Amino acid sequence: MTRDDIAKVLEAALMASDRPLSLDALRRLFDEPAPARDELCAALEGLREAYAERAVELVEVASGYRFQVRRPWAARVARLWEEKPPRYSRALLETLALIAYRQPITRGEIEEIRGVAVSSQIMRTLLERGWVRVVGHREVPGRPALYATTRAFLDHFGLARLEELPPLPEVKDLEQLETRLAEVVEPRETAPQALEEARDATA
Amino acid sequence: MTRDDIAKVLEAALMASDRPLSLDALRRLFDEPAPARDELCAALEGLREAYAERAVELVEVASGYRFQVRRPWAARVARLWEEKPPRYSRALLETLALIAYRQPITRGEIEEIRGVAVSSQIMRTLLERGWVRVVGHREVPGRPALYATTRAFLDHFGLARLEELPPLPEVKDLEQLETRLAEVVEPRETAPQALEEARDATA
Amino acid sequence: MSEVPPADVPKPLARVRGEPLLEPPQDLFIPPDALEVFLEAFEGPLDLLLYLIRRQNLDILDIPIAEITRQYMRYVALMKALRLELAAEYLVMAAMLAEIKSRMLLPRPVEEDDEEDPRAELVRRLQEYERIKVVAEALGELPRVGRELWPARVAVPEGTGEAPAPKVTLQDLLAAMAAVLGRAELNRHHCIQREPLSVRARMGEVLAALRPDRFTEFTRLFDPAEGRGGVVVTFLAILELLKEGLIELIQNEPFGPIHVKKSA
Repeated sequence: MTRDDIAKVLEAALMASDRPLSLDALRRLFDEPAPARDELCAALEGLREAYAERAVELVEVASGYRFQVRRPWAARVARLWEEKPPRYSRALLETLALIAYRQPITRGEIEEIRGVAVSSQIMRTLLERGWVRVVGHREVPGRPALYATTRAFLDHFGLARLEELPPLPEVKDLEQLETRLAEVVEPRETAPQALEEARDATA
Repeated sequence: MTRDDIAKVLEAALMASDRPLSLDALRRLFDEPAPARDELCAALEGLREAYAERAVELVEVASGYRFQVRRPWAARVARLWEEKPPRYSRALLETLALIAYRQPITRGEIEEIRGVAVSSQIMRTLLERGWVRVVGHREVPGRPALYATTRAFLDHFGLARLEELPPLPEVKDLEQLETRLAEVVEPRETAPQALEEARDATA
Repeated sequence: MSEVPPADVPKPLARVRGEPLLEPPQDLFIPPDALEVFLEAFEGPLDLLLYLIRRQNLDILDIPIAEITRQYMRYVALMKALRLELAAEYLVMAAMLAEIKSRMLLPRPVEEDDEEDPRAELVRRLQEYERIKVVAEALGELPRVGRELWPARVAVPEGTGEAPAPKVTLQDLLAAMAAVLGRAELNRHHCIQREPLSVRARMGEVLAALRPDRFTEFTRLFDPAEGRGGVVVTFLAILELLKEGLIELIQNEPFGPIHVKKSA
């Protein structure tokens, strides 16, 4: 890989990433043997110079490198948000709600309940926002990650613990149906018995 | 504001925005009197050239302009994220293709051409992604919804207009059809045999 | 498909585009255990038909209906034998093929040109479907945001006008959850497609538990121990029975208990 190719890979990744990238993260973009750290640093230095005349600049922040808008133009860019404040999609809010109320839950289970595929982008946004984390894996084929909400999630909503989440509204929720059925058919033998007889009859 | 300042504002905004920006949206970044459209277009053209040697490029998609990573470097960038978004199912792609190429179209019409039912999950996924929307209703009994694709659909695939979609294969001349069919020699078989098979099939 | 044409003067089985076809196609056998996977690869009867045609390098315009029908029927029979859940569309197509085939056996009056070749409609549908199939594949190959397309997302320095993080209130969260649950309610029958419980079998069970001369309390038909899926299947079975007029439901007062009996 030429020096210029290395610089191009770094440039592309730093442009596309929505968080700063550390040298280690940048190294992982390459096949082994990855460029040495000082090669990467030299490439980054080259990029910094290449963008000297542009409206964006390459800077180093605490957690790594990132491109950012140069200060004189930043205030102008802020008009974008004034005009259209960023909002979360319905899909994201519903995914977050399911994680909050049904945690721990896998992505597959969320998709099953919602009846729609959950995009990777949504999971990424929730993880990056720090509201959701992986707490384990379900021991089924594929070992899907189990998601739960975080401390930061509770803080954002001013809650001390999960139990303080508001109770679900009056939905004809199937679980309610199940509990209610369990109450109605309290004498335990009745319902199963009826079905058991039925099963015998059709067997 | 100098010509170069205009270009810098556009560059900064397009780099920072999380969605493509239309000419109108770009104009609103400036105080009145905002630059004329052709001034903006000239500035955009200048930006495109300025980035000719960079790993990102300025492109026009359906809802406006955006900077994106040039294709040769895109595969590398994908390594930043652990999981690759899955390919879409054939059922979803065929449904999407019918809506894109035959819009506006009802769900019933899609089912007729595909020869199978379209799952609600697919329609929901397409609607939720914002790739498809209801543009009206066919004035027949039941008033079924008419679906069409959106700009977001074109944006997602990096296209500026519907005409950039892969072309539909040409229809073979249907007038030829009858003659061609007449030429095909059916293997000889006896009538009783054929009728038997027909009976089996419909049983 | 093991018959061998006589060695001396092979008699063509058929003519394809004027060329004699001497041997039956060799690629029609599929091991039964592969069939399930194989069927999932098809998007429906038109797709299966196209596959059968393409495997033999035939043109859609040149379909030998008799042969294709025979092959198609073989798949349908296999699917039935393996008790795969056979979509109704496959049977509809089987009936259509059978009809075309039988119509082609009838002698056609030479002068009367107004009656269309029975194959024409099928060929038209196959062709239309194939075109869509081709562009759908092409669509699947297009670069996509998040796979091959990466829009630039450059930061804005702190304190100068960075994008505010979207705000979410508890109300938003609650409303979202209510919406999910409300919809999940509507979509129940989609979820249970994956359940091992069959509505048909449950219909039989429910019916057997009921009598024509006595009312049974509705709730007794449910077994909460079966969980969500079981409750839903039973509920669907009851609705289905009701639709078919096999049972009657009675509720004497609003919110009162519901009773069920078998129709007399």
